[in-house]
Amino acid sequence: MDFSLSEEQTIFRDSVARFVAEEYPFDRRQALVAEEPGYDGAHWRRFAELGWLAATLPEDYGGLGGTPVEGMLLAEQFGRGLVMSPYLATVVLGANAILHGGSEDQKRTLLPQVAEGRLKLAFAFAEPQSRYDLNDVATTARGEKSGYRIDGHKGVVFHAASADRIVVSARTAGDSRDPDGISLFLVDAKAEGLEARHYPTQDGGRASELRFDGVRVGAEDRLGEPGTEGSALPVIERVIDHAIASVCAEATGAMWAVYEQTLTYLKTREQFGRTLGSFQALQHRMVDVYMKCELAQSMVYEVTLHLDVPDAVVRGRAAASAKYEVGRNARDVGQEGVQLHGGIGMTFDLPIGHYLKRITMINSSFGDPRHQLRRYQHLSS
Amino acid sequence: MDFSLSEEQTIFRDSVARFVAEEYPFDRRQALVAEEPGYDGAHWRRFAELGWLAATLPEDYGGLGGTPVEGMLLAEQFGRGLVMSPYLATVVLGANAILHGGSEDQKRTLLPQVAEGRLKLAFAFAEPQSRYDLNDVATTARGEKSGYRIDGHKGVVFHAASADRIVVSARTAGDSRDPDGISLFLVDAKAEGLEARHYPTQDGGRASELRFDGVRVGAEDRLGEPGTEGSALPVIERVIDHAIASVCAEATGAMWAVYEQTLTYLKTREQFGRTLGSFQALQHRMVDVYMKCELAQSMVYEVTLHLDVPDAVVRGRAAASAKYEVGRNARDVGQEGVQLHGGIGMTFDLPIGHYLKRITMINSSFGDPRHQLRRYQHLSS
Amino acid sequence: MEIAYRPESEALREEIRAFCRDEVPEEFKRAVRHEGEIEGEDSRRWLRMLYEKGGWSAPGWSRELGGPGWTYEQQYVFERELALNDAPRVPLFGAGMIGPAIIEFGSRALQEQFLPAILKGEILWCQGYSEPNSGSDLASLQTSAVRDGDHYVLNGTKMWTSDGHHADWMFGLFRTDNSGKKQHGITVLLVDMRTPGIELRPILTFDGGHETNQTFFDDVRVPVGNRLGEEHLGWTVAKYILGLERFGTAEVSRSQSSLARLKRIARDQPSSGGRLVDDEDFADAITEVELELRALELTEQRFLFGPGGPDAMGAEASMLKIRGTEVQQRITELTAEALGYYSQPFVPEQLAEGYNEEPVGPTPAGYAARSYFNMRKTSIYSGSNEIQKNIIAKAVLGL
Amino acid sequence: MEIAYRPESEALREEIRAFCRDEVPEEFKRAVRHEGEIEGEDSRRWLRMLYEKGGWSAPGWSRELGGPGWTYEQQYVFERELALNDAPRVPLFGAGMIGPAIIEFGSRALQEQFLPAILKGEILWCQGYSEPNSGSDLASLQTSAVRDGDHYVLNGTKMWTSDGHHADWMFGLFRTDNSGKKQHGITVLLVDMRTPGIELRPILTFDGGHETNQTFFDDVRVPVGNRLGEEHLGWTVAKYILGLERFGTAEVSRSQSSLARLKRIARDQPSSGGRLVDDEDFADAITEVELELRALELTEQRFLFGPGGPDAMGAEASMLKIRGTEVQQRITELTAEALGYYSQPFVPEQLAEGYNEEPVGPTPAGYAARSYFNMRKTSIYSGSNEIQKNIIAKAVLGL
Repeated sequence: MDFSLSEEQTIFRDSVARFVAEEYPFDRRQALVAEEPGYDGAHWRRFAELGWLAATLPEDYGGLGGTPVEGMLLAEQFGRGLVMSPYLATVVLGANAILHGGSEDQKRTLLPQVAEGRLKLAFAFAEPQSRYDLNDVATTARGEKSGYRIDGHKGVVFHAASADRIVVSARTAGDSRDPDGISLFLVDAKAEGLEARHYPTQDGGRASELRFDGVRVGAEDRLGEPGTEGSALPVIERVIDHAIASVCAEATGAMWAVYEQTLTYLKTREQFGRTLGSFQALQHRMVDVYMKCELAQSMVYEVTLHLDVPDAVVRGRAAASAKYEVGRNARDVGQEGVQLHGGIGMTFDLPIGHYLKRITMINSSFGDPRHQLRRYQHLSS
Repeated sequence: MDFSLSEEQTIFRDSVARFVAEEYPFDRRQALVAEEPGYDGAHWRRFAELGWLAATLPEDYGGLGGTPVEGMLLAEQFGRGLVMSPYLATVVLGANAILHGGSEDQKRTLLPQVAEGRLKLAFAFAEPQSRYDLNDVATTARGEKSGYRIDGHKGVVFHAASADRIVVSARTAGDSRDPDGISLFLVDAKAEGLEARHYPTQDGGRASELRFDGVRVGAEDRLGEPGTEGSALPVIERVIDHAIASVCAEATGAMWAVYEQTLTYLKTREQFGRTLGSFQALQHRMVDVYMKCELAQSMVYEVTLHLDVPDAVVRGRAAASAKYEVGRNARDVGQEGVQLHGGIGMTFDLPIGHYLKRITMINSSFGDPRHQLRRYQHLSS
Repeated sequence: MEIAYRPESEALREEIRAFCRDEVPEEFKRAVRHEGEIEGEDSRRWLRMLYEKGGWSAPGWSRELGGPGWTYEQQYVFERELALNDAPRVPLFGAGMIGPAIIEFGSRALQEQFLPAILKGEILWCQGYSEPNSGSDLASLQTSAVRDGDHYVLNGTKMWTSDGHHADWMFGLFRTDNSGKKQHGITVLLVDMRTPGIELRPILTFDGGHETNQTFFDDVRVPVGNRLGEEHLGWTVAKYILGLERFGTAEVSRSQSSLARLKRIARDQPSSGGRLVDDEDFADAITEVELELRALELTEQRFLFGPGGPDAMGAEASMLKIRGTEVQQRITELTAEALGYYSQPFVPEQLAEGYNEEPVGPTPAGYAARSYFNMRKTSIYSGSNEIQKNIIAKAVLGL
Repeated sequence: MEIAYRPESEALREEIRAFCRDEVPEEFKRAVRHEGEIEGEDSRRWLRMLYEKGGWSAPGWSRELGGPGWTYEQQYVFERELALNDAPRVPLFGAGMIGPAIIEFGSRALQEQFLPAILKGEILWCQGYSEPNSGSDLASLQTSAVRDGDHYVLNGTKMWTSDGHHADWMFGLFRTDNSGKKQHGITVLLVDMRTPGIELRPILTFDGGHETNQTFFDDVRVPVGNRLGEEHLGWTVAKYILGLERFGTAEVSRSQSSLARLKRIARDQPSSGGRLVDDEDFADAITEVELELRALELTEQRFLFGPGGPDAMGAEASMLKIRGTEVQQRITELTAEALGYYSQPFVPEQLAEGYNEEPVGPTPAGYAARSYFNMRKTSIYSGSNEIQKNIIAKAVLGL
């Protein structure tokens, strides 16, 4: 049992931290998210050059073969700096969908492009009626002579406006909540019949409503080897567990930032002739904040270190429990950060409220704490 | 809208408070509950003389015709003083079963005896498998030529050892969870075939397991006018709502006592050269205790002032919501009382832990907070 | 003991319901249903409407002053029925706060100048209390008013000037003497917001809204006649104003409306192939807050209509503020949660009338998360909940 | 990063499991399964058994000292597997606390007198720290030790002498000097509990149990040679002892066992015509505490086996104590709740072997509520959770 980072991992983490501190100060961040596309293209190229996009991809497909720990370190620092980018959409969601669901050929063709920063992706899996149920897919892909015709509505698709290609879940068989019969397709973002409504999200991110009206794709655009049609649900679940690990790490980074900024505020702000931090009631609440950060940190390890286990139930339990625990604690910490800052914590110009917004959006992504509690129970019974 | 007590009510409350302070100090209480029967027979006679047993009974049946408010005031003071007696079993449970379920003749015969302190009752409604479901009655009463034969097991029957007669729910028809088919019977405590196992409860109270093995009762021992056989569930629900009102008031009395005793302790106990009450973290927690007492107090009014409304759903919602809110807040207050006292709060010789025990036993009587939440939902849908 | 309203309150209740149904403009109700507020010209229009109903713009005022002369219970019913029927709030700063203070402390001239205008809703007010370095510790304020002949000259800056960008007048606390105890040397002045030297900088809240401002005073000249009460003794006036708020501190009826909307949303939202409201754990969360709210409602009623009536209420009001804001926050948080992914889009413009792009998600997507974020302010403003606990600890518990 | 145990720990784990299965007496396991503890002669017997396994009675001791020479991870696994397999705890006061202190601070004579006896489990110890007027503020203690030739003469009283009624020896803190700072002038003495002038008064806890005592000292003479460390500098020894507790502060594995029992009870208990465990809200409550416990377990592991190992852990240990006791309390509370009405009977004797009256309710009825009540002590003893928060605020947060 050993919970220390290796030297390489420490160096990697520190280099990400340096980027965030130097290239992504809060005012720059606010300027970027206020304009389209919500991030700096030059940053994205830097991510590629520094190997961050490749970090968690296998060497066979142009990656650097890192472990999930590297992904965790990256996301934690992104969380600390409230970094908004298509990283989650492209590398965590899109690339993992190809990696775990694609054919050998698809992987060899597409993943190196992701690693090099030449291909951006989005993952369209949720629908207006599906809430957090991954098996709830009403979008259909009907087989035609040379491919498929896709019809349906995908909701709140992260960073679809930046994506070159979109991985779309659609039903090739079964009823709308059937675990079987779901397939994944690669759809060109400019495909005919695909109508997009892009919008910003509460936290300065980007998402889209995508309506597919007879969008045509070829047979080769279905992810996976021949004969795997209709069996994509386990792939989707695996991809979403990767996303859960990533946003849990991100949320925990945000929590530590809230903790540090609030602690600094308490140590410097004076009221009634004393620093706020000298008031015992606030001290004890700040101790609760600290403890919640540590608990969340532990659960980030839980999901990260179980991400590659072969048993999907073990992985799913780790992911569900982490998302639940991190979500609850992050919410509390985000709220306390605002509260302990007092009025100034409510302002748009201070980062603290923006952490709460990001934390809240993370909680409502990939299954909220309630959903994860239920999922954990189902996987345990 | 007026939440003031009348002058008579104020006098009544003060006289109960005086009795508790003078006749039932904590060490006397501890001595009484340590021995059988767990209370002082002389006190019981005083209750009768002072008109407390008669207070809430109608004048037609030997009572003083008071409102539920009088019952509330009595129970609150009993809660403050941790008074253990057969009051709940006899007057709240037993007498209300007769009042709301009995025939005119039964009421005229029995209730005056209760009012005068000559008859003690118990109410045997719960069974090992029933948990808090009042409709879950497996005990059977089979009709025989001149009466009924009762067989079954009633669990945790309060103060059955003191009772002269026991009101027993038993099924004259239907399956064990059927709302219909339940009747109430008056059984002599010394009836043949009735085997009792008496024991103390955690809080110094008394209860019993009662096993009915072919206990014979006459047709006239079934509560109610002729032709009402099998329709006792609404009566049982009404009786239990009276019990809920009573124990909610009692719990709230206990909460205020915990509040006052803890506050006194914080104001006098010194650590680190200061009174505990000067530590802000403890001040804020004590404020939470105060607020919970006030919220519970309000919900005691809720159930009390709705106890006699004709609509059983309105009454039931008030009872369920009060039992839920009082239960949760009482638990918190009881636990905080012990915690804020520190080590001394753990001792048998201080009242504070005994309040927590009484509160806990109240919570597991007549449906715990979870059960009441569910019940409230069902009654609201 | 009587839990029901008196007949005259019941009668008023019917009257207000009818008013809300028939007379309150749809666009006002629409704003409220989106967990929003009306402001600026709409507030003036709303006050005028209320005034014309018989002085409803000043619900606590006697008939002699032009108010409706309601009992406390009727005032309670009035506030409550407006909220329950999606009508806007009655702006508090005028008839609820500075009006009574002018009646109590104002010169004849100030009374003649302001009281009729307040009653008719011709003036929108803002409050000049907090400063960048005096938040919870209000008495440490430093914006100065230096006497210069018939004027005070103001310099400094006020924070959290809510609705300052719509206000005609400010009532503010200014430092006229720094030599004594900090509560001494504070003076209340009524300041015309168009006076030269006043500058407002909007303070956006992190949800993206603009409700409050920072106000800068640069040699702002205020006539001495605009002083309310004695020079240096403004703390007395401030405390008087603070003690006025009796009804609605707990926001019970606003929360009841929000809760009803939450329930509707939970019925509309899909979940597990059914409806969200049928998920037992979400239903439990709703019921829990519903029961918390009921306990709070009764507690407010007990405090208001117990022995001694509303005037007997002291620091108990702090409890209503604490619990009331906790309940509000919980309801808005659950509302955002109910929407799942559709709490995420930031498209507030789709709530506006005449919006004709394709909407994103169901209607509440336009306000749910923003309202949750915005409501975080409630446990901070008007004396943070921590300060309220200090007050209770001292005044009720004697600690 | 590696979340799995090392091979030598896995091997030990198997060995301990087998030991628990095959060698730990059934009556010991029975007590643990009823959320109880063994005591007195049973503790001696248990220590002897552990000693004979190869020094397991002193799991932290090196081979040279006669201990098992385990790595930290193995010590962790040992504590854990005992708990998970219903074996009793290893009494802490001897080999875990005073033993190492004697090694660090004791004279050669004390080491020879006590270390082998501690290792073999021949001595049961109690602690003499708290006093009636020094609870959280331990350093304010006043029980005096006055030098008289070759002896100290003790007068005063100690509170919360846990297991004092079974103990052979006490290690206690006594006041030898009152002139300086309160941390100065404290001296550690080892006191034979049979010395004349010592009197014990049982302190019953409100659940009805007897675990602790008040100890009165009336001219109790203790040889100077029984002093541990320097005169007046006993605070250093006390802090050393406090820092020794590395494993099990959070009681994670004990809670895991209790949680497993709770789940079984919830499966056995009837509810709504089915089983309690199928009530979604009760199941949720169980799952919530299960996940809290998992987060706590991992946090303990991160603290113990992160950079620097267990020796790097400082005030973080306070967090483990706070959260650990909260989880324990929650589990026992839910266990009582699970029983419904059958949490009420007070019939502890029905747990005893050979009880042959008709039992009341299911077996856990004998202990569930008592265990809930008893567990309230955990957030109070060993430095209340409030004191632990003060420690974290100062040492970790720098407030």
